[in-house]
Amino acid sequence: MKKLINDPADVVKEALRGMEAAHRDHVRVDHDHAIIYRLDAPRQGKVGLISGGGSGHEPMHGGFVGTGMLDAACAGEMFTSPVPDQMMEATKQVDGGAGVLHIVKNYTGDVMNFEMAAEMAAADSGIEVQSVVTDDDVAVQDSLYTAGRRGVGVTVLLEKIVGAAAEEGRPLQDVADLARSINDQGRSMGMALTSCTVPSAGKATFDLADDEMEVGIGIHGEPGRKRLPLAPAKDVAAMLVDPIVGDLPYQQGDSVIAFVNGMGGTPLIELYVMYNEVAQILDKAGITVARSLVGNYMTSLDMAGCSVTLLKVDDELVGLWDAPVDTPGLRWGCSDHG
Amino acid sequence: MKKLINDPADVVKEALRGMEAAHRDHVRVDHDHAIIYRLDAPRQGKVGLISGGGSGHEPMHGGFVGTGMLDAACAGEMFTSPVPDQMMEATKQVDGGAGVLHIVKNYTGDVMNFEMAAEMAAADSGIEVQSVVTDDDVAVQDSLYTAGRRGVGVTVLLEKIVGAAAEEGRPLQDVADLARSINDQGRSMGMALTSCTVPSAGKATFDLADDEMEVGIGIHGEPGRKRLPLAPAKDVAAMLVDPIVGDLPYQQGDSVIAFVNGMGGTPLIELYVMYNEVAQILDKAGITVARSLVGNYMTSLDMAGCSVTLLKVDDELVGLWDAPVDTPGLRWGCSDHG
Amino acid sequence: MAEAVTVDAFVRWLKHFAETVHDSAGHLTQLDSAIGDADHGTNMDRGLKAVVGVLDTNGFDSPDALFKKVGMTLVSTVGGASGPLYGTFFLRFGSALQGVESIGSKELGKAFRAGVDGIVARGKAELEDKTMYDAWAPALEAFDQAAADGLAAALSAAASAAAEGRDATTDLLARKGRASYLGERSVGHQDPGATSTTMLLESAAATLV
Amino acid sequence: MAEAVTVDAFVRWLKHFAETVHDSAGHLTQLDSAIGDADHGTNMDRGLKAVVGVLDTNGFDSPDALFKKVGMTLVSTVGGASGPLYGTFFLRFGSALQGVESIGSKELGKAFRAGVDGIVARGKAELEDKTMYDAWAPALEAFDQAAADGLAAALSAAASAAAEGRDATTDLLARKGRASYLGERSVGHQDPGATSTTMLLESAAATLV
Ligand SMILES: Nc1ncnc2c1ncn2[C@@H]1O[C@H](COP(=O)(O)OP(=O)(O)O)[C@@H](O)[C@H]1O
Ligand SMILES: Nc1ncnc2c1ncn2[C@@H]1O[C@H](COP(=O)(O)OP(=O)(O)O)[C@@H](O)[C@H]1O
Ligand SMILES: [Mg+2]
Ligand SMILES: [Mg+2]
Ligand SMILES: [Mg+2]
Ligand SMILES: [Mg+2]
Repeated sequence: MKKLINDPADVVKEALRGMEAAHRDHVRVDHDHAIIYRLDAPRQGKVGLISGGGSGHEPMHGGFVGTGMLDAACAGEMFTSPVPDQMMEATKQVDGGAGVLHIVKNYTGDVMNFEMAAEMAAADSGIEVQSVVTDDDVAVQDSLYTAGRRGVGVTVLLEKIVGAAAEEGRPLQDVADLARSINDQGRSMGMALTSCTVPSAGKATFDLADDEMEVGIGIHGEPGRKRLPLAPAKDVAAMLVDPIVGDLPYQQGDSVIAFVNGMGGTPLIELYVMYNEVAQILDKAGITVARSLVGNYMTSLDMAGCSVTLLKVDDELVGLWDAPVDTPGLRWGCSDHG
Repeated sequence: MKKLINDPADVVKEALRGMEAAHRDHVRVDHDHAIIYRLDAPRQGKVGLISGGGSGHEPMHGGFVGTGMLDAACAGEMFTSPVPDQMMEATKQVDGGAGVLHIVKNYTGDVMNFEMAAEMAAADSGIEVQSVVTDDDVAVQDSLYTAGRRGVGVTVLLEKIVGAAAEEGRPLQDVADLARSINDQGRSMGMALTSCTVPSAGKATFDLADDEMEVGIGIHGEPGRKRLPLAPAKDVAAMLVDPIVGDLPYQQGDSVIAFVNGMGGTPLIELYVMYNEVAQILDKAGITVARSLVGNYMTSLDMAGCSVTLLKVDDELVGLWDAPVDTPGLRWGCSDHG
Repeated sequence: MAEAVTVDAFVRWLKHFAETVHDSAGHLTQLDSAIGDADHGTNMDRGLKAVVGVLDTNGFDSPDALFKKVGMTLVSTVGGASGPLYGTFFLRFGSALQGVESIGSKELGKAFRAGVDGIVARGKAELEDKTMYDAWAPALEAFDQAAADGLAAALSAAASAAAEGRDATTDLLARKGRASYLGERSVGHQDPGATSTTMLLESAAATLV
Repeated sequence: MAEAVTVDAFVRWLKHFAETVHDSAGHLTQLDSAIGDADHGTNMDRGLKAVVGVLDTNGFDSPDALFKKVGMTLVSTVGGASGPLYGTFFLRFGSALQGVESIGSKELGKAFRAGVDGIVARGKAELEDKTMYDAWAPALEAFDQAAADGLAAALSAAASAAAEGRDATTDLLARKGRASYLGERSVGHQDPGATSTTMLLESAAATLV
C-alpha cells in the first residue's frame, strides 16, 4: 500500500486536522465528534443542512460546508457511515429554529445511523428533522425487496442546489420537497480502472488485470456489476451515459447539469477527455447541457475511474445552481460572508 | 496502461475540447494553436499575461486562465513545451497595448521556445514582451554551469499574484519585477509514490518497488534525486519542508503561503494528511502560515505523490493573493466579469 | 439454579467475543472486500475495543444496565450497517432481561429473540437476503428446540445452527446491504455479518455456562 | 564535380532520417524515460512526419529554401528542447548554403558547423554536458579531417565519430537538459539527443553520396 499517511487508524483524524488548518476561512471542526461546521452556523431562521457519510470521498461532504451549501458534515470512519451521536450533535448545533434537513446517501449503514439520529433528535430536543435519501445509481437494480440503489453523484448537485434554496430562507418542507424532486430527476453510473485501497485493509479491495475495468461501481471500492475488457474513453462514456438516459426517459430539448466525476486517482486531463465524449453523446441525443461540473468531487480514495451524473433541470434549478457558493470544494459567484 | 483516453496521440486535443465545453463561461480555446484564452482578452490597457508548457499538468496552465490570473495559456504536447508559434500568436492576441509578460518554467525546452517566440514577437509586431522564468525546485542543485533549477509550484502562486497585479492596471515593468521577486521568495520540493505513464510511451516512466519512493522529482515523470524506502507522511513532510526552509533562510515570524500540491493520482484526503504535517513543522519553526492552498493544481499525469511550496509573503502579496480570481481551476472572492 | 447466568458471565462473553473478533478482524474484512467495502473487521474491532474499555472501567449491577451501555457504545463507535444492528441487538437483549431474577435458558432465549427482532426492525432483512439474519434465524430456532436440555445444550445448538446459516449464505444472492449492489456476483461469497454473528454465538457457548 | 549534393539528395537525407527516427521512436523515448521525460522519440517523430508532409507537397529550388522550411517546420511542431535545437540547426545549415553554387565536402562542412553553432548559441551546451552536442562536436572534427578525402569519407567519419560521442555520453554526469536534474543518477544512461543526432549523421552518410 502506497499512501501519504501515518498510522492507517489515524487517517481520518489527521485529515480533519489538515482540512481545518487549510480552510480556517470556511469551516471549523469539532474533532471530538468529527463534524465540520460552517463558520457562522447556526444561522437564525435558515433551515440547517447536514450531510455525512464515510470518509474517503473527499471533498465530499466536508468540502461542501460553507455559504450556499451545507451547514455541517459528519465524517465517519473510512467508508463507514458516521454514528448517530454525530448527526444528533450536528443537528442541535445547526438548528436556527427553522428545522434541519438530513441529506443521506442510500446505503444501509448510512440510512440506519441517520434514522437513529433523527429519532433521538426528535425525542431529545424537539428539533424538526426531515431526511432525504439519494439513490441515483442506475448500475443497481431497484426493487422493493432489496436495499435499493446507491446514492452517488446526484448528492453533490443536490447539496449545492438545496443549499442555495435554504440560503434564500425557504421553509423546511419546501427545501425537503425540492431535495426529493432533485433526487428523482438525477441518475448516475460509475466505472473503475483500478480498485482503491482502504488504509486499514492495507491492500486493494479487488484485483483487476491490466486489460480489465469494472463497470457499475459505487464509491466504496465495492466491485461493480460487471468486469469488462478495458475500452477507449468513447466507449466508456457510452456505457455510462446510455443506461442513465435509458432509465429516466429524456425528450429532445431536455436540459441537464452534466457532471463528470473522478474517483480520486484519475487526473483532470482524463476527466476532460471523458467530458468531451459525454458532451458529444448528449449533443447527438438532443439533450442540452445547461451547466457542467468536471473534477474529483466525490472520490473513492485512490481509485482510478469516473462516474457520470445527469440531472434534469429547469430554470429554477439552474438559478439555484448559479447562486453563490463558497465552500472549500465548490466556489463561485459573489459570496457574502456577512 | 490504464487511462480514460482514446488514441494516445489525441489526448491533448480532446482534453482541450472537453475543457472548452466544460468552461465556456470562463475561457475560449483556439484549437488550431492549442491556446486557451480568457473570454474577454485582450483587455485594453492591462498587461497581458501568458504562460504555457507541456500538457499533463492540468489544471495548470489552462485552468488558470480567467479574471485575475492569466490571459492565455499555450498547451504543448504531453510534457513537451509549446512551440514558438503558439506563444507568438497568444502574445498578439492578448496585447492590450500595455505589453505582455511571459511566465516560463525553467526547463531548457520551455525557455528556448519562449525565447524564440519573444524574439519573433518583437521583430514582427513590436509588442513589448518581458519574460520571467521560475526556478524554485530546491531538489536541483543550482549552478552557473547547469540548466539550473526547475520551475514548479511557485509558478501557480506567481500566476495568481501577478494576475491580480496586472488586473489592477500596473505597468509591465512593475508586473515583471513583482513576478521576479515572487520567484526569488519561493521554494519547492516534490516526491512520488509512483511513476506516471506518458500515454504515447504506454508504460510507466520509471519502476518503483512497493516499498520505495522517489524524492526530489519534477513534474514530468523524471526520476527524482534519490530513491528511498517508503516513509510515513510525517517523515515525508520533513524531507520536503526542511530543504526548502534551509535554502531560503527564514526568520522567526516570517509569513508564508503554504502550498501542498498533489501530483494527479493522490486523493485530497492524503493531501490533507500531508498538510497537517507541514503546518505542524512550520508552526514549530516559528513560521506563520498567512494563506494556504491544498489540492491537485500542478499535476504530473497520474503520478501519485505531492510537492510542497513555501512562498515568503508580506502584506502586499497577501492582499494580491486575496484579490478575486475566477478561473476554471482557482476561484475566490467577488468576481466581476464586467 | 446452578444455571443462572450472572453479569460476570456476560462480561466474560463480551470480552471473549471482542477477542475473537480482534483475532479475526483481517478475515472479516477480507470477506467484506469480496462483496462489500472491506471494513467489517475494522468496524467490529473498533466497537468491541470500546466495549472492552467500558467493561474495564465500569461495574454493572444488572444485565440490562450492562447491555444498555454495551449497545449504546456499539451504536456510537461502529457506524456502518453493523453498528446500528449489533447496537440495537444488545439494547433489546438487555431490555428483555430487565427485572429478570434468574437468567436460565428460557429467559436467555427470549432475550435473544428480542434482540434479533430489533435487528429485523432496523434492517428489514428477510431470510436468505444474505445478511447476519441468516445466521440468527436458525440459531434462535435451534436454541429454543434445545432449551429444555439446558443452557449449555441450547447455546451449543444455537452456535452450530448459526455456523450452518453462515455457510449457507455463500450460495445466496444478496438482497440487502452492500453486497446487494453486486447482483449475481454476490453469489459464492460468505456474508461477513453472518460470520461475526456466528462468532458471537460461539463465544456465548464458550462463556455463558 | 560528381560530388555536388543536390536538393534531391537533401530530401532523400531528410526522409531517411524521418524513417529511421520513426522506426526508433520507441528506443529514443525509452532512453528519455531513464533520464528525461519519455518523449524524445515522440517529439522527433511528430516533427519529422510534419517535415515529410512538407517535402511531399512542396518543391524547392534551393537548399536554403528547403532547409528554411524544414527548420521552421521543426520549430513549429516539435517543441521541447529538441524542437528549437534541431530547428535552429537546419535554419543555420540552410543559411550557410545560401548562394553556394556547388555543394561539396568543404561547403557541407561549413554548413554543419554553422548549424551546430546555432545549437550552441540556443542551448549553451558545452562539451561533456551530456547533450546532443557531445555527438556533434566530434562529428564536426572528424568531418573536417576527412573532408579532403571526399564527401563519402567525410560523412562516414562524421557518423562514426558521432556514434562514439553518443556512446561516451553514457558515463557523463548531465549538466544541461532534463537529465541534469538527476545529478549523479544521470550517469550510466545514454543521451537520447546524442542518439538522434547520430542517426541524422548516419542518414547523411547513407544518402548524400
Ligand atoms: N439490512 C440488513 N439487515 C441485517 N444485516 C445487514 C443488513 N445490511 C447489512 N447487514 C449486515 O451487515 C454486514 C456488513 O457490515 P459492515 O461491513 O460493518 O457495514 P457496511 O456494510 O456499512 O460497511 C453484512 O455482512 C450483513 O451481514
Ligand atoms: N541545452 C542543450 N543543448 C543541447 N542539447 C540539449 C540541451 N538540452 C537538452 N538537449 C538535448 O535534448 C534532448 C532531449 O530532447 P527532448 O526529450 O525532445 O526534449 P525535452 O527535454 O524538452 O523533453 C537531450 O537528450 C539532449 O540531447
Ligand atoms: Mg462500511
Ligand atoms: Mg519533453
Ligand atoms: Mg462493510
Ligand atoms: Mg524529453
